[in-house]
Amino acid sequence: MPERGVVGLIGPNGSGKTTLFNVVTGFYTPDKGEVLYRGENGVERIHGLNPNEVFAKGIVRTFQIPRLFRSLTVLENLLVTPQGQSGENPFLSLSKRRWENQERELARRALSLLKRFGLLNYANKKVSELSAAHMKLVETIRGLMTPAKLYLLDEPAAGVEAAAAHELFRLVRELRETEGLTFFIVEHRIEILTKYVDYVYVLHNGRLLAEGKPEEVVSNPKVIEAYIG
Amino acid sequence: MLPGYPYSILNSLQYFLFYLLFSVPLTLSYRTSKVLNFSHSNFIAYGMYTAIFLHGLAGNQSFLVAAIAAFLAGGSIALLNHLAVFRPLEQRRASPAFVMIASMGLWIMYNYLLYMLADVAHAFTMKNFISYGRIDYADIPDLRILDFTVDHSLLASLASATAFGTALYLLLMKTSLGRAMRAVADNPALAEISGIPREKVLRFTWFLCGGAAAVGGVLWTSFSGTITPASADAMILQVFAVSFIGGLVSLSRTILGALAISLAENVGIAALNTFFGIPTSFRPFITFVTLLTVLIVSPPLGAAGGLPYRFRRKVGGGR
Amino acid sequence: MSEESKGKAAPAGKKLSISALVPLLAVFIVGLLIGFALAGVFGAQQAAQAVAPQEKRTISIGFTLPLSGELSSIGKVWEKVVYLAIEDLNAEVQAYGFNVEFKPVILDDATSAEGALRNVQTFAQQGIKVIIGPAASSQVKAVKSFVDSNEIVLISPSSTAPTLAIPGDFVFRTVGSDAGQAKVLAVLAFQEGARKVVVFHRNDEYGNAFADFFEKYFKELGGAAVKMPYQTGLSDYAAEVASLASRVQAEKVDAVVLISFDTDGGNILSHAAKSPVLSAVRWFISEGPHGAAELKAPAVGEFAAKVKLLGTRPLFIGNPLYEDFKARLKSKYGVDATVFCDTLYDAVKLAGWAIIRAGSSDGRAIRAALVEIAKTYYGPSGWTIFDESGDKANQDYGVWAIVRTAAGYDFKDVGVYERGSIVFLEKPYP
Amino acid sequence: MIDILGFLVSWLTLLGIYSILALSLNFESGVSGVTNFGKVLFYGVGAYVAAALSTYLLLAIYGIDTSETPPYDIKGIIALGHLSTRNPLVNLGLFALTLILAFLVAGALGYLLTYPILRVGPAFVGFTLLSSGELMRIFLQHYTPLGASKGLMAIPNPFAWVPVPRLREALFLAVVLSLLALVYLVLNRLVNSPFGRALKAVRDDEIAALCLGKHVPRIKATVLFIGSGFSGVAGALLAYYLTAVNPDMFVPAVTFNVWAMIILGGLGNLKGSLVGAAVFTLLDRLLTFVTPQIGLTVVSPDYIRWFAVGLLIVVLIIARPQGLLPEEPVKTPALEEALRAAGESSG
Repeated sequence: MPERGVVGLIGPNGSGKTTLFNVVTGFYTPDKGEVLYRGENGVERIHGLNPNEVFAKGIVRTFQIPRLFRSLTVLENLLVTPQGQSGENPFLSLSKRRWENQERELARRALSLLKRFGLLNYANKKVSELSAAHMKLVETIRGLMTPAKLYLLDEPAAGVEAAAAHELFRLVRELRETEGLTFFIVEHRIEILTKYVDYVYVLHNGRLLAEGKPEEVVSNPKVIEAYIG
Repeated sequence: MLPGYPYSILNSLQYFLFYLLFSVPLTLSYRTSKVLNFSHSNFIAYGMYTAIFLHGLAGNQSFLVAAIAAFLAGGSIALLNHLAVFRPLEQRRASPAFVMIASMGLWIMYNYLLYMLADVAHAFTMKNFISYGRIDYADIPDLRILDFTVDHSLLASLASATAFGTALYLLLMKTSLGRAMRAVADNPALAEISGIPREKVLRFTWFLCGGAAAVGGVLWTSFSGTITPASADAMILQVFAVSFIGGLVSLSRTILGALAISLAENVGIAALNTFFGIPTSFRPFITFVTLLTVLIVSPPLGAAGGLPYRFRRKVGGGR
Repeated sequence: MSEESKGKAAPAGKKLSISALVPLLAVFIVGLLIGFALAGVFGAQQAAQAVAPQEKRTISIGFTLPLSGELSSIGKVWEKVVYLAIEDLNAEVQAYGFNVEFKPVILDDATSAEGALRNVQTFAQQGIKVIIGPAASSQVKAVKSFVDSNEIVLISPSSTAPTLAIPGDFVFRTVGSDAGQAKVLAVLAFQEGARKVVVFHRNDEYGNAFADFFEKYFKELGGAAVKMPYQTGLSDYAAEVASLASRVQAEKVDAVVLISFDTDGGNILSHAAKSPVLSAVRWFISEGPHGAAELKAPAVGEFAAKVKLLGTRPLFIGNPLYEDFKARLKSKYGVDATVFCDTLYDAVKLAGWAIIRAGSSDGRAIRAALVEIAKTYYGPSGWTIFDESGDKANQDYGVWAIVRTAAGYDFKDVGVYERGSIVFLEKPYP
Repeated sequence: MIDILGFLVSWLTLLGIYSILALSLNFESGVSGVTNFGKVLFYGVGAYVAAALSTYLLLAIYGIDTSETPPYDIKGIIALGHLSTRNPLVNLGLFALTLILAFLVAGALGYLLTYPILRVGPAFVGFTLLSSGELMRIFLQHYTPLGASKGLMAIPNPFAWVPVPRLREALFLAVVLSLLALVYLVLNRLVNSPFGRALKAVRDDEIAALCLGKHVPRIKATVLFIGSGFSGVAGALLAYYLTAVNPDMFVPAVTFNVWAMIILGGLGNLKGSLVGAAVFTLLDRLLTFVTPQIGLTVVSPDYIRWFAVGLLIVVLIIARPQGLLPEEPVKTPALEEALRAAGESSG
């Protein structure tokens, strides 16, 4: 999978898209085969790692149904993610001096991000009050607070009205350019997806059915057959 | 020869049947409603006391009457809990922890309500309802095979458990309602989409579970030497242990659990006592150890699964 | 746990419960404070009357009883006994010309240590100097340091733990310690021809201590005892009884000694009644199950006849005072005298007379008076004289059995312990 | 006349102990989402650590051979009675030592117990801990060196040497309250820090937290260590207050009582726990004053009280799940930053 690429993954229900994500992010250990990832220290096997270890490698995922920390505010949600916060050490957290500056700094970064996506006014709202689209957005932004390089987005456009969905994908492109991130997107709504991705894989019953440039893939008879049949 | 033979064997059979009647409903109610119902012991206790009040106040001698009354009582309590407490919480999408705590509150509430009822009954009749002797029902005979008598309570338990088991099997496997129950249990979201009347299924399940457990309680009154308002609570941890072994989802595993615990509690402790001189007073200890072992060695899966985290050396990665 | 605190429902819920909950709570507390004040007023009256002797003085005695919890079944009966005892006491003191009225202040401690301490402290704060109860030894231990340091006289009618036989404290017990009864039970069993027994006992302080003493004395007599504890507070004891049966077979013993309370004792006997093995050996029982309704069941009655079941209990048999007490309790309050009713009754009487004799509300004075009174007092439980550690020094023991009467099976005192042997007044079983 | 001062002393002491319990439970269950129905386990362990250590050591210090006269034996008890008033320093030293050890032992136990409870789902955590509590109780009933079913008594109160009983009680009360203050400050700091934020994140969605690189097992273990440690301290205080411990004091009902307190006060709000504990203990005390006036004998007041507790829990969960004092957002400098940013954008 190319770096700095936006890659799509499509396939009918139960074709194993989400399962693939779960394997990559360490929920399941693969029965056979292995997951390779090229991070800062070369190619390495990452399957069988625990989710938090996978994350440490620079892979962050989102969920079909956004998994935000519902009782926390948007700002707090963003602040949970950054790594190496000295304030998260139970002993250091006792003395405010040790983490106050870092905290302020992170807060500023989070706020600037929110501002950029026009969510600043929601900063102190509980996420449970947000609209579905906003939740998706927040979950994606939450990832940006981390040093992650590879994004696994699970149906980011599901349940989001078309306009917002396009907005989201435009954002993805933009991030790819500005932040140099890689995206791996599962999406049902092919019609939207294909406009933005450079490359598409098609899964069917757990195996790769087709791959290639979006326009080739959608015209591929096997794929059409898989979707209709 | 097995220690305590034949009583330990008979007792384990008896307990096995009881656990079937107590734990299978618990598992059923959890996997259908996703509510871990602490107040399950109330169904049992109120079953017992329906029988006791019928016997002590109305002079009822018939097991059948007591069982039917208890089934209705237990069932309606369960239904009431669902309508008044669990459904509102679910509609508010309260977290499982909250639902669990609510059921804990119900547990305490019903429990002490029962104590009060017993006190009032005592005040009126001067009979001791706080500790009530075994009830010998007129309509269930002792079965005599050769020189060996099968106790009537065992007989009744066999009949009831078999009836409940077959009925449940037929219900789940053959009827559309049963299929709906399974669907709701396996995948609530999908069931919702595919137009299964979830609320109807839930109500039915609750009523069934409450009723069955209560009938178990009635059987208990014909088996146990003394019944107190605390009788059900004293055994509820064992009942939960059985369901936990079943992972709260699998009915077959629950039945295995019932077998395991009933054997451990009767033959097991008798053996330990006779051969290793371990005090009989360790009986509850054994149950809990069994439970913890099962939870650690083979953590139950499904709805109640734990973190996707593996306590072991990392494979690959790092260096 | 978040959507509860927010979400659509919340504002409504907030208004609703703010307006409902907080005032409700407030009202409740206010109400309690009023009651609190009432108690204060009542206390004040008491103090005022204390200084003006010509009018009738009201003196409160505190009772912390197990009206709920493990011992609730006997606690209910005890409550009646208290009323009876207070009536008698008042009649008596007024007959002697004292213009005094005793008033019982009864609190429930739910058979819990913390509850007992809470009640005792409450009494202390109302200026009550003599407290009767609590029932269980574990509770007495929890309140001991408080009553000792605040010089409050505590009389427990039923705590028999030997670990509380401490000289010079403020804790008195109107019942003999387990040691005495264990000895009588051992003598009974041996005299009845038992040589090797299984002691099947509660695994709590009462059961363990009793079992140890029994073993000691039974060995001295030349017998052998196998101890077998069982867990208390279980829903049923069928499994325990099964293990007991197998143990009886394995050890080839000729008797079972059961040391239990009422509920568990009744349960165990009703299961044992079904077991041929256990019906083939003799049974000897402590005072715990005496009076339990479960033992009057036909099944148990037949079993008792089969195994010639005999029990011991603290009792001065053939004591007219006891018979009279029993009869009046039945006629006045419709309850049968269960275990420790007589000791409770005497505790009340002793307390009342000690207060009168001390003539002041000083703990030490009352304690001294109590010891003196007890030397000469004779009640349903016999002679109440205390030994140096404040326990009943002279405890008589009777032997009880379950016999068939016109109205079904019932308890009967059939023998008495005298100078190292059991004397039977009648043969309970053919 | 009613002895108001005595009432306050006895009430506040118990309130202090229960408040520590409620705070730690709220920290575990309200803030971090570990539904701990086994609170009494750590409470009891703390109590027994304090009881056993103080009695054995006191005897040993004065050269009494504990194998000859163990503290659970009548001779040992009488000896303890005499020794406990001899040397103030010894009493205080033992007190401090046992408090620390109670914290460590109970904490370590909590740390270990995270292993099973992480492997099972949320539905099981509560009952696993509950069963563990019962295990401890049955074990204690059989373990002779800890007095078995006799329990331990004559535990040397740190101020046993003070002649005036009222002063003695007051001093002990002061110790309890200062410990309560300490516990409150520590927990408050923990909750209002990035650590507290992480805890709440784990509570809300442990899977997501794990995927965002939070080491959930370690966090939960830490939480249980701290929470259990503090409940151990509470247990130790109880042991010194009653000067006697017994296995049957540590039944699940104790846990439910504390649960009721934190639910009334508000899950996730530490101040709420204090309020909850205050309300419950106060009502309990006042009821004992009022009951005799009512002269209620048909139904035991204790039953009514517990029934009310259950009802209160249910009603609160349905009508006002956030309790009297709702949960507050994590207070860190981030809040100020947010406000400033908002100000800039609007201005």
